[in-house]
Amino acid sequence: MSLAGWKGMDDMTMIIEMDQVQKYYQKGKVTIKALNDTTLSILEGDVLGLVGESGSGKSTFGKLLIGLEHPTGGEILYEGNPLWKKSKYVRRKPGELQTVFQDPQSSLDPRMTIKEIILEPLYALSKNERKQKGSYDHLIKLIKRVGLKEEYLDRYPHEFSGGQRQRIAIARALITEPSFIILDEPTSALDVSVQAQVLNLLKEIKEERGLTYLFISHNMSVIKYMCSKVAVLYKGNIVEMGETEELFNNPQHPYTEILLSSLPSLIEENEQKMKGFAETAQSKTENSCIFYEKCPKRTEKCLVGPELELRGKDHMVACHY
Amino acid sequence: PSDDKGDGTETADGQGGEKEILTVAMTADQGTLDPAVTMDNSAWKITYPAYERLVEYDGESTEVKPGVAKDWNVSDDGKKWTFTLNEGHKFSDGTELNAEAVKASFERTLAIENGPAEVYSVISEINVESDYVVSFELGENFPPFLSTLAANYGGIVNPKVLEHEKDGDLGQNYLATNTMGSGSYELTEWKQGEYIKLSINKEAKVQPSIPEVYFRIVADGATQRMQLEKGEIDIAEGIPTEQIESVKSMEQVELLQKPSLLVDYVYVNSSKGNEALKNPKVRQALSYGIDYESMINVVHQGYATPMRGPVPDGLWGHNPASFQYELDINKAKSLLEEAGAKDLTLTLLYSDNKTWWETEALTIQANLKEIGVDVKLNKVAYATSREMMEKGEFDLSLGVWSPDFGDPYMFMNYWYDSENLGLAGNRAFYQNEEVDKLLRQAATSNDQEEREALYYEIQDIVIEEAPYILLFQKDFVLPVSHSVKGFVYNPMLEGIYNLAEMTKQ
Amino acid sequence: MLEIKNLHVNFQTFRGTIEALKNINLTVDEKEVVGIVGESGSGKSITALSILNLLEKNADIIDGEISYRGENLLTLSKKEIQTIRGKKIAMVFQEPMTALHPTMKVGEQLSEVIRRHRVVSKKEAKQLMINALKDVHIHNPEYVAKQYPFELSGGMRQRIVIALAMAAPPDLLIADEPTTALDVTIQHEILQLMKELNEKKGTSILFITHDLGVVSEVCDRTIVMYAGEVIESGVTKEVLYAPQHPYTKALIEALPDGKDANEPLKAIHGEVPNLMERPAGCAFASRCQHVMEVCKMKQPHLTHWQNQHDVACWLERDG
Amino acid sequence: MEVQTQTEVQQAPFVKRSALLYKLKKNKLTMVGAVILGVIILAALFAPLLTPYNPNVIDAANKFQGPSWAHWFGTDEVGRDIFTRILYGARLSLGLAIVAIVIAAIVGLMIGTVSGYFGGYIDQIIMRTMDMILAFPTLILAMALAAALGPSIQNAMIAIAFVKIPVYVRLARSETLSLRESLFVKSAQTFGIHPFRIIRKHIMPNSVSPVIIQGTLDVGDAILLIATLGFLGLGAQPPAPEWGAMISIGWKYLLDFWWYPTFPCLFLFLSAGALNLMGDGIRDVLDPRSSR
Amino acid sequence: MTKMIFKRLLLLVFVVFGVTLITFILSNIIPGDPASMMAGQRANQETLEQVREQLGLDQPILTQYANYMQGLLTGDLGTSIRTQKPVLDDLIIFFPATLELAILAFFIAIIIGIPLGILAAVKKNTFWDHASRIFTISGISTPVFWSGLLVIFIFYGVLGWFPANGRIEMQVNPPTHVTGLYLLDSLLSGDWVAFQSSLRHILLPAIVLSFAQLAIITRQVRASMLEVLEKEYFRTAIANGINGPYLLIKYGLRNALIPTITVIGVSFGALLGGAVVTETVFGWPGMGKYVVDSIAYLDFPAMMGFTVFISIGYVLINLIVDLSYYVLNPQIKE
Ligand SMILES: Nc1ncnc2c1ncn2[C@@H]1O[C@H](COP(=O)(O)OP(=O)(O)OP(=O)(O)O)[C@@H](O)[C@H]1O
Ligand SMILES: Nc1ncnc2c1ncn2[C@@H]1O[C@H](COP(=O)(O)OP(=O)(O)OP(=O)(O)O)[C@@H](O)[C@H]1O
Ligand SMILES: [Mg+2]
Ligand SMILES: [Mg+2]
Ligand code: NI
Repeated sequence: MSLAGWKGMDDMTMIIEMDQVQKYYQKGKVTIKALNDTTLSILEGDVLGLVGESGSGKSTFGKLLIGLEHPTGGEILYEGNPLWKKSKYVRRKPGELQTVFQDPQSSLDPRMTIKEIILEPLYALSKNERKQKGSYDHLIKLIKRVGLKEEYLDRYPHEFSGGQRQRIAIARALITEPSFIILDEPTSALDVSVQAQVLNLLKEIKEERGLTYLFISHNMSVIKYMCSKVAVLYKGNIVEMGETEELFNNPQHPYTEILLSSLPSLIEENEQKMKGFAETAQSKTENSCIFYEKCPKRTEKCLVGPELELRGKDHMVACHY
Repeated sequence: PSDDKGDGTETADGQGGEKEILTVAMTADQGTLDPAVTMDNSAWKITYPAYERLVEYDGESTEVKPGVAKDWNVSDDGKKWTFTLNEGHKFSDGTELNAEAVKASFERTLAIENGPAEVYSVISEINVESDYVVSFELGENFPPFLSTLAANYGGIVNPKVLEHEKDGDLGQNYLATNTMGSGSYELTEWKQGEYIKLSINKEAKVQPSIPEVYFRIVADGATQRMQLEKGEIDIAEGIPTEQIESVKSMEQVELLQKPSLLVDYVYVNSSKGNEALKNPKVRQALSYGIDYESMINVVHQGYATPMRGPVPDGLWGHNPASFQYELDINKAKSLLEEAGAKDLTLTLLYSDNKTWWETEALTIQANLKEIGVDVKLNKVAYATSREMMEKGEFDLSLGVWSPDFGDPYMFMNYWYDSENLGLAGNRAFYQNEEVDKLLRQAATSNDQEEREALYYEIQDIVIEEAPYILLFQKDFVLPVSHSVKGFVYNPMLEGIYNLAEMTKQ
Repeated sequence: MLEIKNLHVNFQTFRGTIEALKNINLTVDEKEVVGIVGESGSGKSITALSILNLLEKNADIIDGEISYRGENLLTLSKKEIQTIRGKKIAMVFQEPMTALHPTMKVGEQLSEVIRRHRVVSKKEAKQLMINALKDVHIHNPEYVAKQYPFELSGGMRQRIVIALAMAAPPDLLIADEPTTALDVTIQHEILQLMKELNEKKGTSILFITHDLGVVSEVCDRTIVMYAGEVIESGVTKEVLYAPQHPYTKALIEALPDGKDANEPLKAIHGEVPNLMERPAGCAFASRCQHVMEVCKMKQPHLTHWQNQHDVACWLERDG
Repeated sequence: MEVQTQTEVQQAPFVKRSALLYKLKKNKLTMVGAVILGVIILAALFAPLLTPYNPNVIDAANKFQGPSWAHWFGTDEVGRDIFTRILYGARLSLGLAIVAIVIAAIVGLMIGTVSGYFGGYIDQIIMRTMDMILAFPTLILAMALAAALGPSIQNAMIAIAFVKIPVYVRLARSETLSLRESLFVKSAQTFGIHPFRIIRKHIMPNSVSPVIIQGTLDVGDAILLIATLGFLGLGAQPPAPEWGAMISIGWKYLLDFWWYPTFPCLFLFLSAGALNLMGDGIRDVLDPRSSR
Repeated sequence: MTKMIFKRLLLLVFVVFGVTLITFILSNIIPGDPASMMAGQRANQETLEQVREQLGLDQPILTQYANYMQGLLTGDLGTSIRTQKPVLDDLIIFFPATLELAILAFFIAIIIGIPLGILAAVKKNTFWDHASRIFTISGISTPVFWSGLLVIFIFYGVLGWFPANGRIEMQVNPPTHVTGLYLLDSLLSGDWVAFQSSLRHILLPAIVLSFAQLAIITRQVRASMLEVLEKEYFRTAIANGINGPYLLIKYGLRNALIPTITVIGVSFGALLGGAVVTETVFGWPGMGKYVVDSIAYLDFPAMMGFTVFISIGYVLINLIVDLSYYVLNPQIKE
């Protein structure tokens, strides 16, 4: 496989490079391939959107980057250095890489107040930095920006609504002023207004400080709005990736097409337009295309899986058609 | 099996009422039962009726009477003892008890080299004169020898014990949990931690009337009391004196009370302890400082007898005319002053080995405070206290003493001879050359009258010198059911039952 | 079928009393799908939880009535309400990870709930459980049934929570943001499933979401909540395409759909009022673009505007 | 965001602490427990004012007196006033036991969380060592300690704390094993927080509940242990008044002089109960969910 | 999992080795000379020397230890100084009695303690909660000698329902020896009389012994249950119509069990060696008394043998406890 298209821009530094990364879960005799031979890179300043079916390995992808799971195979480089050395995670400079977890409730310590929770990541930093970033003004400003209020600071997580907890998690990720943030469905629990607020905030910060995001979401409009590049995952495999514009306007993979068409939107009434999966499922074989089972366009040829290949500028697709 | 109807009183392990069974409650299980090994008085209650000895204590007295031996004589120099045996004594397996068996038994004891061997270390040779005549050659004159033969370790063991020998242990392992004697009873069942059962030895010369005797282990005194009241047990050994009052009120129970030879005393460390204690005046002052009367009341609810000299009442050699210290605070104070012992602080060592020691220690502390002596209590684990006694690391220490055989030697020579410093007996670390000389003289004479006179003389000296505070002779108190008859208490055989002569109604 | 009248819920905290719900009135009719939308923290989940009497311990229902088919749920005994839970009224919880028993296999959890509500043997329950998993588009249901929640992705857990709630199937399904973690294709399938349930089995659905797209897809009627109050309600089409309350309007404008990526989204400026000290007038007044004097003084009540469309706003409107 | 140098935000804000106090006060049962314990402690402190007797002076003439106006709880086998001895004994028994258990619980909590959190060799070594401590007969350990450190009350306390540690280690560890897998701990790890801070801030507060419960239950046991050690010469030497010793000497007299063991038992029960109430209360207060 | 069990069993050797070594050293620190205990009340210097030599106490301590370990490898625990019998024989006699008592006591404690704990949690701060608190606290804070004696007084002395002492009626033959546990053995051999008799004997001591454990179990279950009752998934279960015992046990107790099982494991081991007082009060022929006597006597071989037994017991029990963690919370990794 060639990465030519993605490596093309020499003038930009690569934050993440993944080469043939796999993550398998072994359970008894069954192996779950949560992530299969994934190769991609994230450039500094990119906002890479990760979309895909539920259970397709998006969160796993993020977990590998922050050291919560170690890869079964392959190599991940962070700014040119391997992230994993012999299944030991090499921590980057503290506070540089932050995450917003998909599951905000359980990622908040139930016995800490919101203030303690938000300030917690600072304890990985030097004392000086902690003083600066943990100053009261700074904190207040931050929580206001994510739409929280000062009086919430002394409350405990269980006293909040789902959306409020999500915002706490976001504030916590932002407090160290990281350069790379993994956002796992950061706005799924937010109402549109707060979502707008948070998305604006993320965008602003990115602009201000040239941040890089890995943005996991299933909301295509949000992806379209936020991301510069998009990768589509299906059952642990990247089936398509490219610049956002290009991908949205010219989806090549049948799964991407279905994804884009099933977007419920109240702007266009698009019920009828929606493209569906194949009427009948066909069980796939060892070598077949990963999407063979449900692909509306499958043919004989698809019984031998396609490779990810370059189609047009920076646009890669794994499909024979 | 008893009936299990659960209808109340009789369902509990009730065999107390039954005629054929005597049940004795004892507080602890036994260790080894091998007469050649055990030095533990409490084991004797099992072994004593299971074995016979050449001579036996006579009824309630500490003198001996013929046992297996029908008569005996001693050479003039006291070094050769010759015994003529009764015929017809048989071990439980039918083997005859003859001179060979006696020789084998004592030689076994000596070979095992344990505590009992030490008692018999004077024996240099044992000879079989004829089938029923056996003689002992002693290394030196040892008048109490006869007395030692009546003790438990004089029990004659079936020579067949060697059939049970393992790894050259001379059958020790087997005899630890079995009996092989010619006594009226033999051990037929031992449930560790629960009970020991004796049944009649069919071969025994004297056939007793109670077919089965159970020694049950009931550690808790209060439980024994309840069981006694319900008639579940016939004899309760473990009821502490504080609870005795309540037993008195039980109708079906008789309370035996006799002075025992168990002496309770305080060792005053006369050479290794506090400097001041080296002065006899200080020691006398301490003896004057104790309120003996109230001590007996507080510690034993009155079930004890004041002492008169170191040899207790009931043993020959006891001198009823001896001087006994009594509480005299002024005298004590002036003695202390004379000795120049001001602000004296002494440690009092004791352990939890005897339940009443705590009270005793507290009382002594309070008593001596009155005469201006500060007593620091030092309670330690029993094993530790033994080590400290051996090394003399104390000022005062509580202790009890009881004789193994019926001779004042047990008290006088052990307590006062400077050869026996430490655990061996002279626990006051008392050294007096004259006393040593007299003691040794008394120990080698075969003339009992002469010996008694010598012991009287020595007693006067040591009472004056006061290396021990002689507190009291504990009474032997035993609740026995009215249904049990014929029990005779011998002070030398405390805790041992003359089962062969006892009956039950 | 379900009627909430005048519901007030307070939370006692040591800082003071939080008035989380104030004067909530809403109805769900037989076979109806009602959507609740509103800002995060506006009391949507609290409303749902009060229906099943599952509020946190520090909550007080100080006033109001929740009647289900004529029975007031708030006065039922513990036993009586338990016969309603799951069987008559079921609920999909907002946060799927914490809503599942962490140390029990998901299949087991699901079969047990099925057995609670249908008279079936263990074996049948297992089959039903597999089918239910298939219904919510879990690939390889036999396998997933044997997994623990922590081994599943967020979306999978959420679908299991949905399957749990639909096990009975209930007469009324309260779905609290049931599709937040689902990708669009599966979301679509799940919504279809719910619609089917609604159409075939006549299950009414109270659908809590903030995704206006979803609302437009499935809901017959929509209720908009703000700061613990209902501020607008009506037929979905009307509410979404002809919103009357400034807050509803602002919500719709905040959507990123089709927005230019270079332009900031139109978030509503300002913040939700402190629920401990509610303002005297309209709760939205401080953020409203059309604020008037009266808004700050007096609270507007939900008043009928036109065919089933109610609004709580002082603004003049035609019709 | 621009950075301002400002005073750092306080980690344990005043509000939080006063909230705890508030909750403690609102928890009636805790207050009941605190009052009972407080009364016992005050009575112990002011014992000389409350009773005319000396706890150690014996009065043989008055032994085994039943409860009366002169002797509220009767007298013991050498005529000392039991009420007086209970009051004076509280200083020793209750004080020592509580301190020993607090030490054991804190040390156990620390070791257990560290062991559970790091796992691997550290865990194996620590846990096998704990197995060893557990397997020792307490008596041997106490006797040896007495010999090695010399007999004193402090050493008795150390001995008790020492033998009690493994329980807390195991308890804390068992909770830690689960907590270690929880997302909030994992997220703290991703921040790069130092493991000891994670243990201190996230693991400990969340695993402390069973430790507190066990601790409040252990105090009674510790009081009796002190007595056992006393008998072996380690710890308080007679005639120092001490509850455990009073009970274990007095129990033999239960049938005849019931008051002797019963009143010390009653006080043991009261203190254990009060501590337990407080323990439950503290557990409640530490749990942010139980806001009332 | 198997690998882990195997590893732990290997470590068992290490633990036993460590425990024996430390016991050995400690018991040598303790002042007191076993020879002086054995040689009789009034042993003189000479006899002491002799006995010391006999016991091998005159050798350097490390040699003594090496000898001991050598014996241990062949299953020889040495000969008790006090009882003069092989330690292994003694322990085999006393161990089953203690084990039986401990197991039954635990059974009782668990059967009563767990439901009581759940009840107290569910009915927090109500009459039931307070009643269970008073009951359990009085259980743990009344020393066994006090409660034991009282129980004997009432049930034996006054009512006469149960025997006061022993393991089985003296006239009843103990059941055929299989496990050494009378209750089990008599059931196995169908010996109804022996079963009844031993049940009547064991009941009182087991109940008294269970008091302390009962309190711990109840309080721990209550505390952990309170935590679980607040969890979201518990609420979900209720909302889904789960109720009754199934809810409380499968959803509640199961997740509240880890700390409870932990204390059970620790105290079960402690019980095996620590039931001394109960055994004394009820004249139960178990190991506790044997050990305390041995310690008082400085009977090294007996102390060591006991320690070996107990440490093996501890390691095995705690191994089971540790394994239960993985079952109770599958998320815990090895
Ligand atoms: N236990 C509690 N104690 C105190 N306040 C609480 C508690 N639970 C919820 N609240 C408050 O009640 C308000 C309403 O919460 P609710 O969960 O209903 O919001 P929601 O509309 O569901 O929001 P979201 O869309 O974010 O889930 C919030 O402001 C929240 O902070
Ligand atoms: N600890 C684990 N053990 C076994 N399988 C796991 C584990 N964690 C995740 N998986 C499996 O890995 C796959 C990918 O999970 P992941 O959480 O990455 O999905 P996702 O793309 O984030 O989905 P969603 O959008 O639903 O959150 C799933 O099939 C899941 O079952
Ligand atoms: Mg995910
Ligand atoms: Mg909500
Ligand atoms: Ni290529």
